[in-house]
Amino acid sequence: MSEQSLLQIRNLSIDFPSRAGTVHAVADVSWSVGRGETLAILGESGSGKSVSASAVLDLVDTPPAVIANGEILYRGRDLLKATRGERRAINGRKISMIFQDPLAALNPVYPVGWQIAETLRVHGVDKATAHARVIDLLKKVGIDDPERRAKQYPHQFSGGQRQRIMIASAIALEPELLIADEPTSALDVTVQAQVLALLKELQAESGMGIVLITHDLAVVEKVADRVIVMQAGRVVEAGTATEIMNSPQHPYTRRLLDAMPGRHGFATELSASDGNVLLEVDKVSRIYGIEPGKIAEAGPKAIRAVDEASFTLRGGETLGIVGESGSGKSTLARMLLGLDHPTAGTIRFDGKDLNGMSAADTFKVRRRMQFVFQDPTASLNPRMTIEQIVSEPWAIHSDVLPKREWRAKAVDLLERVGLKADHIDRHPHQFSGGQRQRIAIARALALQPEVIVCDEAVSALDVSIQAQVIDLLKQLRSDLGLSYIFIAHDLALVRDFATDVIVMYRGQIVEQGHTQEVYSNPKHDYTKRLLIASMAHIPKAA
Amino acid sequence: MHSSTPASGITEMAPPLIVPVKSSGRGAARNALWLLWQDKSAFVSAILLALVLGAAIIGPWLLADQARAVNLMARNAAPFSLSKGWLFFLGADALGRSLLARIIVASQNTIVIAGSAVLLSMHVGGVLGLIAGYKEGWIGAILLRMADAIMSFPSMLLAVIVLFVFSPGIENVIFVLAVSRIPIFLRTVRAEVLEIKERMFVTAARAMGAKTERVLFRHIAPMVMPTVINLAALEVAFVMLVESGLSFLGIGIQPPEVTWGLMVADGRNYLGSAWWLSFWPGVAIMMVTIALNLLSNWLRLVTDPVERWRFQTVAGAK
Amino acid sequence: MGSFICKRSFQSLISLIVLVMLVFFLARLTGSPADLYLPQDASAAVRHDFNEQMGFNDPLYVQFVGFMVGLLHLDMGQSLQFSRPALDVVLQAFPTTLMLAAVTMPLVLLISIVTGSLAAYKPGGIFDRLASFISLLGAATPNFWVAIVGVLVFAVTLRLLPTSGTGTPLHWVLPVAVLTLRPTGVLVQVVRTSMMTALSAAYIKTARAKGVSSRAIVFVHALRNGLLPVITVASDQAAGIVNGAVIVETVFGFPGIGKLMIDSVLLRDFTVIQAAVLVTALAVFVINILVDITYALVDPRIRYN
Amino acid sequence: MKFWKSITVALATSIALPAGMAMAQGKTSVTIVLPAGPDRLDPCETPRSVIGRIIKQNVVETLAELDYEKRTVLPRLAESWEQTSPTEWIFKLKKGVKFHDGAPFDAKSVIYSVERTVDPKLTCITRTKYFDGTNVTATEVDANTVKFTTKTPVPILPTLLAQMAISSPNTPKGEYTNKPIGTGPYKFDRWTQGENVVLVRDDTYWGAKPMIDKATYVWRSESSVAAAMVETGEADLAFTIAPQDATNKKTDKVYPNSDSAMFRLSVDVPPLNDVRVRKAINLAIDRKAFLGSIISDKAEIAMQQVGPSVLGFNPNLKPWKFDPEQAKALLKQAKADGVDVDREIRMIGRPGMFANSNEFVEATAEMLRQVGLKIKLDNLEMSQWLQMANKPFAADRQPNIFLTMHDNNSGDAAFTAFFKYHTDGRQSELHDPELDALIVQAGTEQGDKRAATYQEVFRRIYEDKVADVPLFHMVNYMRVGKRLDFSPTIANAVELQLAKLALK
Repeated sequence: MSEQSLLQIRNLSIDFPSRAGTVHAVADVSWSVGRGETLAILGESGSGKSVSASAVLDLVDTPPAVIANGEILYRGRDLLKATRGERRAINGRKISMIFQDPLAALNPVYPVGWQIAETLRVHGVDKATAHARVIDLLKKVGIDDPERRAKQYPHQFSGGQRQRIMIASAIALEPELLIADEPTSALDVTVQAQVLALLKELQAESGMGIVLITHDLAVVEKVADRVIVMQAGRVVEAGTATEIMNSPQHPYTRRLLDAMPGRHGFATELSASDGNVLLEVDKVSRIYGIEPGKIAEAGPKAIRAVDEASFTLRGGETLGIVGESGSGKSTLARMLLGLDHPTAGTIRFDGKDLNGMSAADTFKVRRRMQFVFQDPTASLNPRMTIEQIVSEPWAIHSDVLPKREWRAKAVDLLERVGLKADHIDRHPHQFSGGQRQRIAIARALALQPEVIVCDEAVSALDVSIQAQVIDLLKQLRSDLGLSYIFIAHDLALVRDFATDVIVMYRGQIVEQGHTQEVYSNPKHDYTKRLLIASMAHIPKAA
Repeated sequence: MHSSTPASGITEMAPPLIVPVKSSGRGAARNALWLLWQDKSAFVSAILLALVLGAAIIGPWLLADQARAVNLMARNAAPFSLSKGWLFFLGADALGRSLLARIIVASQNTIVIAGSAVLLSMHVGGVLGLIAGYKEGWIGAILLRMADAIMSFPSMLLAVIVLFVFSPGIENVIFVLAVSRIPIFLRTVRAEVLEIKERMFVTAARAMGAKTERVLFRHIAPMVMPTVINLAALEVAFVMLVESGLSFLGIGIQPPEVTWGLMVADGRNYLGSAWWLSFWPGVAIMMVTIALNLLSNWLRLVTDPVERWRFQTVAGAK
Repeated sequence: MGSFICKRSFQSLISLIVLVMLVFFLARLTGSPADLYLPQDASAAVRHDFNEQMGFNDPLYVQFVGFMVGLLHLDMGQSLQFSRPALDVVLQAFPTTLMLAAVTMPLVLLISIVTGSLAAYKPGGIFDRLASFISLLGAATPNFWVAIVGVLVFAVTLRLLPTSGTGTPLHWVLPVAVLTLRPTGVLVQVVRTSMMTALSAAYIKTARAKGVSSRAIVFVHALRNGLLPVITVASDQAAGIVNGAVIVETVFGFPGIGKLMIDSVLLRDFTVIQAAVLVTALAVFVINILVDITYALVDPRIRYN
Repeated sequence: MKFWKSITVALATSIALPAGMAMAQGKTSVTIVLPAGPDRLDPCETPRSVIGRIIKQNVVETLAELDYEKRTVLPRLAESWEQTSPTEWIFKLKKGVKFHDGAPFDAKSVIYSVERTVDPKLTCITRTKYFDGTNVTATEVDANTVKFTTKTPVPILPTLLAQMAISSPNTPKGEYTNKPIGTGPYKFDRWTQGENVVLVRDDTYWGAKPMIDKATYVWRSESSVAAAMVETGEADLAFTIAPQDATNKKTDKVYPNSDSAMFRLSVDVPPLNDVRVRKAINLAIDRKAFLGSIISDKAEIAMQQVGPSVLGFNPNLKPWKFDPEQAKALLKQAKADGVDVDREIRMIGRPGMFANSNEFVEATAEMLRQVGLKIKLDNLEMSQWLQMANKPFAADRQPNIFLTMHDNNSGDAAFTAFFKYHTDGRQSELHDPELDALIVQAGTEQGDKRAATYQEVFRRIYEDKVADVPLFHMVNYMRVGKRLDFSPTIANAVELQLAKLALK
């Protein structure tokens, strides 16, 4: 194998020295990839999976990092011994890379065509040829009207299109190896499938090797030939994709597999309809560009973010709202949180219309309905300590708890969500993503609410962490009798958590019902598509 | 508008999470000192500023008489000579007064003027900028147009007019300098707020029912602070120089009050014959400026919990 | 774009009117010009006649209405000191100031962008430290100090440059150098900070993965992204110069608008003050609009919003 | 990118251009640096030095001309004159003189100039300063003879007429002109606002042909820059430079500028109403120490408000000694008599009144503090200073020590005594009927009697009243370039006759 391998990493170690001691981001890691082969590097945030791959393209900054040991052999030649210029000549031409978040990874101020052409131009292709090639490439990755769209800017494309553009740029010079760092994590499930299919197709055409870095087992299952599993900078398991998926050896791999959403039964332990109606959403619409109350004037150009959505939430219920980007689920969430107001329709909480309420009443309702947002990094103020963050609800609703009790109560809450008391003086960045989300949940619990709205609360987390957080939410549900509105783009996620499900598509609710009914008997086309895209990888065995 | 929040997807490349610096044995002050020690240039800056501050507080009390004692015999005495006593080590001015004593005594007015003018414009401009950024409607528009109007009013002219209408006392100089610098803070803060207010934690605070004041001052203001502090550090220099420029035009602080700016401006008449008259106060202005900026850079890192780790990494590969 | 300019122009017009009113009343608060234009031993009758002739005996509102009516006809009144139309006086001085700004600002931008970017490329490196130090020195040096020392060194001692005045391009070297100093010092800091942010963005990694050279990464990829805050600060600096480089004009005998304005206040030449503020304010508004347009050119996300 | 390209090109061209500095004056042309530029160039404003030193006697001439050294009036455009009655004067004019525009110089043109100058539509300084209240009229006797009539006797009419420039009858009446047309040896060529004024020699001049054929006037307010310009050869003459810039004995020449500095005291406001306090102030100021340090060593200690070149100057007054001990003793005495010597006194200065005047007031304030007076120093800007200088004085004003500078370049004490010391004088703090009578009397006298009476006026003010604190008769430094052969005199306070410049 080593004979035909394109790229071979041997005993690579990368350290980050710090005052608190050296962190071994990558420790004695070896892997290789050959032509036409797809190697998946599986691991969670901080496992070092990206660092080793970034080192191939000289993207690891030294300092602060130190490449302590090892070799990176490209066609037998050690890249670590090559000059900067030699490595630049390989980057983009022989080995190229695509990244997780295509919006961030594309330069916002240059047209996408220019950016694709740049790859060609830096490696000596003349301008005219490059332009023609850009159009071909855009066509190839499935962008319509490439002549026109080449002149557009990244923000004018959807997430999936952007990743296609990234791919076009990466394959522009038909590299022998493509390193894809979480290429689909930021995309909707249906789009994920398309992008992965595109990569496979391109590989089949050109025979390039692919190194796929991912935390998502589903992705591994779909495209990988071989897999290495990394944990804390080390390779803990290696084998073919089938081997790993079906008979994982290392406990960590097993845990990962076990944490995959949708592997457990439906959330049937709770019967849905016994509670009283807490929240009633009645024909709520949000149309941008017109005045509230003048819905009749909405012309064809008006953007109907939410179109006549109706549903109810009862005490103890967990309502999953599923849909992809642009389906209107986030707008709906914003309206529930009072950050946006319906153009038409009413939202009633405990029988009272949220819209017609006095400021004081709205303020009171807020106490009973809390939320957890998608990105815990962003939703916690980085400059506040955990104590300040968890106590903030009491600071805002000043009559709930006297100030001297805040700290003790905050410690209680932290312990309740599985954190330690001595975490209280730290800042958010000192925690992992999962821990941060626990902090956000602790904050949501501070006012002892009845409803918690979770807006993509686990989407940004690694799979195993997702499972832990959902377990926590379940625990709290049974302990405190909470109701949830759980917004997600992945049907698999809500399957074993939500009692009821709403599927949204282009602003409308296309399907709604008890979870089990919707999953076993989807009626709307879109629901079916969504189910296929997100559930297909669930091993039959489960 | 044009936010360019760094992608969250590259967290893995960030330095690994580190145990917090804080340990119960070390007090907050000691901790701050320790962090200061980690940045040698900031440390030196802090010592220098402390010295200047000390001079500003006790200098006039200690040396007021020496700074005023006219001795026409020692007029423009050259520096680096101890024959007239240590006070004349930096030389003497056109009236034979000790430059060293005058620089020390002048530090009080200089710091009071520059400090209050910058603090004033920083606070007023900062708060208005917060409002202008957060409330984009007509309030924001009016604030911006007001800033435009002040900005397009030539600041020297404004200063001259105001100082003619009122007398060029210290308070009025401060007022004039502060007013003309408000737009800078307003615009800078506004631009930052436009970005920060879209962040999730602001949304979170609003969803919790936080009132506008709380969102602005508890959540947004601390985020803007580093930029404002850095700007303020540069503005201190600017204000000292404008103040000097006013003296150049003869409308700044009036003797017997003295500032570094006034000393530089007065000394310019002797640049050909006695360079030290305006050189030393000029050096004082430069040193304070550089020290403030180095310190503000340090402060920016140290007050940012996310950046504080930089002081914990081992420099280089020792 | 057209409607945007219209909207901005309208807003600017309002600011302009407010400004002009402000100047009118503020200027008159500084006292009467009669004493300045008459000999100290002039008799009361002479002084009365003077005020009568110049209209200073009229109530303030009458003077103001007269001023506004004149303004509509683009008549800013006669200058007291020059006995010529105030607007003529101002328009004669303004081109020099504009030229100063037009020569200085590109230079400032060029130096500070290159220096700031290179400093940001390796923060903490020797170049960065040196650039920071020198730029801060530049930002903290009194203008007139450099100006006079510049004359003494380059004109008197070295005889390389003329001391002052206008005429040949060489006459512009010292004034422009002096004028460049402070804005450059400030701008290097701004460029450095904003370039550091830009250089840590994800798309920089993409470019590196493509094999783009370091120079192109800094000056093509990062620079355009890091430019917005730079433009904001640079426009403030430009406005400062357009508003009159008083000190440089004074030292070098440059017949610009800054010195004219200060002299006019000293001589209570209200009409010239009014005309000068109006003209510079117009120029500053034009700069502001140009800045907004530049934003849109630099950042397509603004363009398409 | 194009933008950068064009900038680079522009820069490259400007550097590549030959070093064509302004040294390229022709052999017989000069460049003169003034401290300030003119605001207008009207012939009726020549008594103002910013205008006079450019055009007076160069472009426009006067009927008579002052000879400062001999304290007499010489004819210039007039051939001779005689006083035919107390209110009537006959002036004979030079024949064959032409204005630069070709108009003949004759009685009509003189009458026109007089009418234009005293026209109330213009606030010409010649009228407001010298002819206000005289009601002077000119009538033609014949083509070359003019009769001047005044309302009241004006014994010094020739002195006054030495201030009135005669300009071409084509100069518009009732409005200012910036294109002076006269009979002088130089024609006005052009004025570029903010930059320069250029005069060229008029080869048809009636008098002797001057050496210099072209003069360019520029202005720099920074003394060091003005001095540097002469040093580098960019200019030939810097009109005024600060004492500290006058470092080159070969080129830097001193001349009295007819300015006299003094502190006026508010003699009605306690404690300055006590003569002992006023004496103490005079004794406490070490005038000598300033000479050669802040003030030029060529300046003279003053005992009165007019200089030696003025008719009425009293040479017999003795300077005050510097005696702080005696000053303290006087203050102690006054205090014992219940005078509130501890009251805060405002010392009022004006930035740039003369070179280093800021330092001067600072140092003086310090000297007064040394003898125990409470001095608060205020530097006021021109307009505010004038408000304090002129009557009416504020009723509730603080006692003040007010720095003033008086220039009497007309050669006669009349312009000083009334204005500064008569009860009705606009800047007078005094109201002494005897002194008033004496001043009025002196004004009507002529010759030696006039001089003697004015001398008595100044003696009384100085010795009896101790009304103020005379300081110095000031001097200016002029830097004269190596090419020029010229020594300035007191006449150069208000004019600079190009014809008197000679090339080496």
